[in-house]
Amino acid sequence: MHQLANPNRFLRLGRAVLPWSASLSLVCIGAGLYLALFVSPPDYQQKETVRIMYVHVPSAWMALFVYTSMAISSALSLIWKHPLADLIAKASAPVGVGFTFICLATGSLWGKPMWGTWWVWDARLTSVLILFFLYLGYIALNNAFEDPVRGAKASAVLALVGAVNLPIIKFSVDWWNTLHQPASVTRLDTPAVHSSMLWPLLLMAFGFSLFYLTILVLRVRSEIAAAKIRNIQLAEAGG
Amino acid sequence: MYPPLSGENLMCVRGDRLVFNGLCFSVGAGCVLMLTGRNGSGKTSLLRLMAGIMAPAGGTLRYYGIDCHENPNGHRADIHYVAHYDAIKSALTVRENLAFWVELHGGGDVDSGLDAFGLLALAELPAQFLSAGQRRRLVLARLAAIDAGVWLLDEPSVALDTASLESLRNLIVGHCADGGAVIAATHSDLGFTDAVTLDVSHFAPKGQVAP
Amino acid sequence: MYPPLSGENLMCVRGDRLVFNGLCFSVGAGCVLMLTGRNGSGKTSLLRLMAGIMAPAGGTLRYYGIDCHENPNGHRADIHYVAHYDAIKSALTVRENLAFWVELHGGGDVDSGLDAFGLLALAELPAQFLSAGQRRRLVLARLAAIDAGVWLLDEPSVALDTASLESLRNLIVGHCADGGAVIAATHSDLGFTDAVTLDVSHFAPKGQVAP
Amino acid sequence: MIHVCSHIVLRDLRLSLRQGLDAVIVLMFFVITVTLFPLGVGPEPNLMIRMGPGVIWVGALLSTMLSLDRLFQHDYLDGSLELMLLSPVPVEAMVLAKVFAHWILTGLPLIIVSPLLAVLMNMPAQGYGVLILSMLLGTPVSSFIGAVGGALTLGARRGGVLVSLLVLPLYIPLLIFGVSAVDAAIGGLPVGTALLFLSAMLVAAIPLATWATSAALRQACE
Amino acid sequence: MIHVCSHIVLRDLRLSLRQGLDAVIVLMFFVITVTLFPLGVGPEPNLMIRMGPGVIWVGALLSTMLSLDRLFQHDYLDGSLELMLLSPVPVEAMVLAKVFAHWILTGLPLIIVSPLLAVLMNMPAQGYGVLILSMLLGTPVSSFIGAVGGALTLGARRGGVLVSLLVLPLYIPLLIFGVSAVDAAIGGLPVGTALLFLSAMLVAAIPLATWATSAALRQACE
Ligand code: HEM
Ligand SMILES: Nc1ncnc2c1ncn2[C@@H]1O[C@H](COP(=O)(O)OP(=O)(O)OP(=O)(O)O)[C@@H](O)[C@H]1O
Ligand SMILES: Nc1ncnc2c1ncn2[C@@H]1O[C@H](COP(=O)(O)OP(=O)(O)OP(=O)(O)O)[C@@H](O)[C@H]1O
Ligand SMILES: [Mg+2]
Ligand SMILES: [Mg+2]
Repeated sequence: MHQLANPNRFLRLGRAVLPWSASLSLVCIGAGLYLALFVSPPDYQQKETVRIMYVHVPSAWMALFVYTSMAISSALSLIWKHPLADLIAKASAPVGVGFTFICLATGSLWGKPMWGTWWVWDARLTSVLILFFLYLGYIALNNAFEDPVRGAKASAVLALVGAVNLPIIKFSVDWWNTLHQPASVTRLDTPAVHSSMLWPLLLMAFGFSLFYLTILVLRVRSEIAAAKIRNIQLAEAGG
Repeated sequence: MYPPLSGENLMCVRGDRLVFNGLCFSVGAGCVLMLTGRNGSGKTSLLRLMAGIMAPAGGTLRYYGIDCHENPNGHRADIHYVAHYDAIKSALTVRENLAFWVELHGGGDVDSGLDAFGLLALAELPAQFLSAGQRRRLVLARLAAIDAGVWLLDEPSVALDTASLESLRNLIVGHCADGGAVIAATHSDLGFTDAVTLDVSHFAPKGQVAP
Repeated sequence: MYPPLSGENLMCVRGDRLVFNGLCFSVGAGCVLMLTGRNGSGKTSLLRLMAGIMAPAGGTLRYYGIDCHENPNGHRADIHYVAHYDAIKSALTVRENLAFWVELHGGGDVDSGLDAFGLLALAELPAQFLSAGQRRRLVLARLAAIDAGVWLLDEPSVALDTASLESLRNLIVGHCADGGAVIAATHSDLGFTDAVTLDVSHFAPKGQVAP
Repeated sequence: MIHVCSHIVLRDLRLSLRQGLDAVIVLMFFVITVTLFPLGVGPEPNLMIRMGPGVIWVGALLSTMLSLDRLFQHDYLDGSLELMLLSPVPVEAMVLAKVFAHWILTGLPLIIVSPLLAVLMNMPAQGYGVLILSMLLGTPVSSFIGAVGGALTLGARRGGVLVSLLVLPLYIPLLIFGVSAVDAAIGGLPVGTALLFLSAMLVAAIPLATWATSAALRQACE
Repeated sequence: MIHVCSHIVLRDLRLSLRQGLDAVIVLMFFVITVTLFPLGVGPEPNLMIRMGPGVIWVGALLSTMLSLDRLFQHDYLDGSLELMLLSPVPVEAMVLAKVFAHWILTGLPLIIVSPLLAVLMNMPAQGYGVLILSMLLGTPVSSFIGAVGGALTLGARRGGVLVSLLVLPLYIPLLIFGVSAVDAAIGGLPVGTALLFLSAMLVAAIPLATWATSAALRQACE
């Protein structure tokens, strides 16, 4: 029980945040999709297929973002043994897998018309695939121990090791000459995308982030509940 | 003058359940402390805390008055932990098995270790051919071969025949005479009439059904 | 009227060394036979012979007068062998662990087995969380859950606290009262004053260095 | 008898389901090894088509092999196996039950995902049916052969690698016929003979492997 | 310190030599997996040349992976690991020693036989030097990465397969650069960059993997 002291504070916070994040994310994603599919102009060379971008790119960003937050909270849990950090990292993983998968799927859907093939083994694509495997490995390792505490610790180390992959994904397009196109929005200087394309993109990205937040709150909540139940059971089981 | 090992209201959590709480103890130089208590009361857990394998969930463990949390190494280097398991490599001979641990602790006397439990005759036998008690004796031989101040023994007498039990007893007596400290968890008494006993069961959290 | 289990000058060879030779024994219904002897004298080996796990290098083992070599199955089906090791799956709960063996022996009473060693409280706990003694109790629970005529116990009392030791003793007494036979190898006496004891060391080959 | 066997099967299934994403992990190994090859060899589509069936079959056999320790090793180490042999249940029945459980946990999932990998290897459409069929025949054989290897290497140190050493050569015929069947299907040739050989191997493996495994288990617990 | 480490290395070497030609078994696994491919894919010479480097590298990585249980698993199960952590020797030193021993027992033999397999795959002469060089750089990395995986999965269910799941993705870069180096050499292109990347990975792996492994080992013995 003593471990659950400050998760309780989280629960209170979560209860306050949840309705807002949930509704807002729906609104953003809805608006973003609308702008993306009906308002924004088709690309002069990519034609309508460019609309895939509005799902592909934000999910790609999320794939990276979620892993980053997962790695950070893993570090926190290892250094300060903060029980909440474990739960957050654990709760993030499935979301990350989801976004990574969407990124891969939309990417290869896009690749068919653009590159004439579903899949090419270039640096960007491969590194994202590795990210996908890393997420899966994290989840597998986290569930591989009877003792949940050990699972959390072990997978935290894995998350940190895997963080090496993030810069590779991000800069693969610059380091190697790949089919995949380099960053045009997330550049340090001004974005090289017209605002009519930029807005839906950002809306989607924002909506996805809020979605992530929502799922996070929900899952951490259920994790805490599960921990409570486990404690009660063990206490009943006695010495 | 601080005791070699002492603990102030130690708390132990295994998995995520509380095993014992508020446990205090102190073992002076030349003393034997017997840990008793029903199965699952936390003797092994306590020994693992003392060995510094697990960190206590609460309370402090002191080695000659210094908090072990502050310098884990000083305290580790001076400890022998004899566990339920025997870290024996069946591919190596009896001597090689012991010799490795001696090397790892930076020196010691292999032969006297083997001799202390009458293993010299078996020294060149691959450890896989040892019987339960012979294995146990090989584990205990570390005590005689490598000198450390604090001995943590988890049911050391298991599978020992009367002769070996006698030599173990002598070893402990000798160690105490040299000002060492011994903490042994056991169900069958080892026959140290003057030893202090600590019943771990007393520190079980309140209102827990006995298993 | 034949004894449940008897052997005529049994010989045992482990690896390539002779462990014992010309060993004769006989356990009548309702009797307890204690195997003693120094480490490595061959108690475990003898029990494994009796269980039919190893074939004797010489001599014959008889189950109710019939040579076990002729019908191994009849004799196997009626035996409990409690070894040094515990065949416990840490992923399964305590109850599931016991239940599996019950099923395998075609029936028995799981609950009474757990109850006999006060494990009902732990029944739903994954076995991995058990302490050394709790594991041992789970192994012994088989004796109470599944009924077999002949019990072969290899140091059954290891790691048991006094309470569990008492229940083991009662179990054995009850078993003997029902006309069962018990053969136990042990170093610490289980307190059966009327039990026959057999010192395996006597049958060690002549002129062998004591290990 | 059947009743008891079902209990052994259930226990193995439960054990591995308890053990988290057990079957899933083998699957992932399958997927990863197969994806390794395009990475290694370089992904020209036509080259991939040529390699596809071979790589998928090799991956399947390797992952079956990796999962063999689940069969007897654990039960041997913690002594369960010895007690099972002491139980009234005949060894052969036990072996059949355990191999069956192993196949459910390994072979079946492999069969289910192999079409996806075939897509990844952009295999022509006419190949799929035969691929699945050949694996339906082949994976049980690989489980049986694996059982023999696993039982023989009990108690041997380095079991894991030794098993693969014993088992892989025996897998070669499986590989050859499995692949040739799929290749034939892709090439529009008759697939009958190859599948026939696979079925023959299955029929032969069941009694032979059961006997050999039982014998090996008895020895291991001497 | 060095002295003690040498003792750990010696012990591991002795253990595996006692345990029946341990290294040899891994080696044979390597050879068999590599030879499986011509069987699976069908041995057209030009196809083989294309596949050669990739298959050899994949085989090497798979056999390294299979041999990982030797690293910590046994010591963990029999409690040696715990006692080692209790000993005055710092964990990091122990990890380095054990990884080094593992490389001597696995990486080195692989490097030695790989030219033979290259012949089998009729690789052009100019490839050999770079193949060996790339493996000299790559195999230690794979041992280090493997150490992390092995340590993390101590006490986990299905350790064996789980390790591969964790380790193989991290092997992918190794594979890509290793193969591209050899391919470049065969094609007569400059091999500098690929080898540079491999060396960079080695430099990065040593501290990172040592830290991660030590942390994981400490956790395992909590
Ligand atoms: C499965 C295949 C693909 C994967 C795994 C993938 C992965 C990624 C990733 C990880 C990002 C984020 C990069 C960053 O944050 O800087 C990204 C961005 C992007 N991808 Fe893809 N991609 C794939 C296919 C494609 C295809 C076929 C196209 C179109 C030709 C494409 C166009 C883009 C664009 C325009 C961006 C935004 C770059 C920026 O502005 O930052 N991607 N992709
Ligand atoms: N696998 C083996 N190969 C060769 N010799 C063995 C093997 N196992 C045991 N031995 C030898 O057989 C002898 C008898 O072993 P056993 O385990 O039966 O002794 P024990 O009476 O049970 O001893 P303990 O009281 O220590 O359990 C021992 O001296 C041992 O060295
Ligand atoms: N890995 C674990 N996870 C959770 N709980 C555990 C774990 N190991 C042990 N326990 C619990 O901790 C308690 C103490 O275990 P411990 O082994 O210290 O008891 P013990 O006093 O040594 O018992 P015994 O006399 O049987 O050896 C037991 O009730 C056990 O259920
Ligand atoms: Mg204990
Ligand atoms: Mg014995």
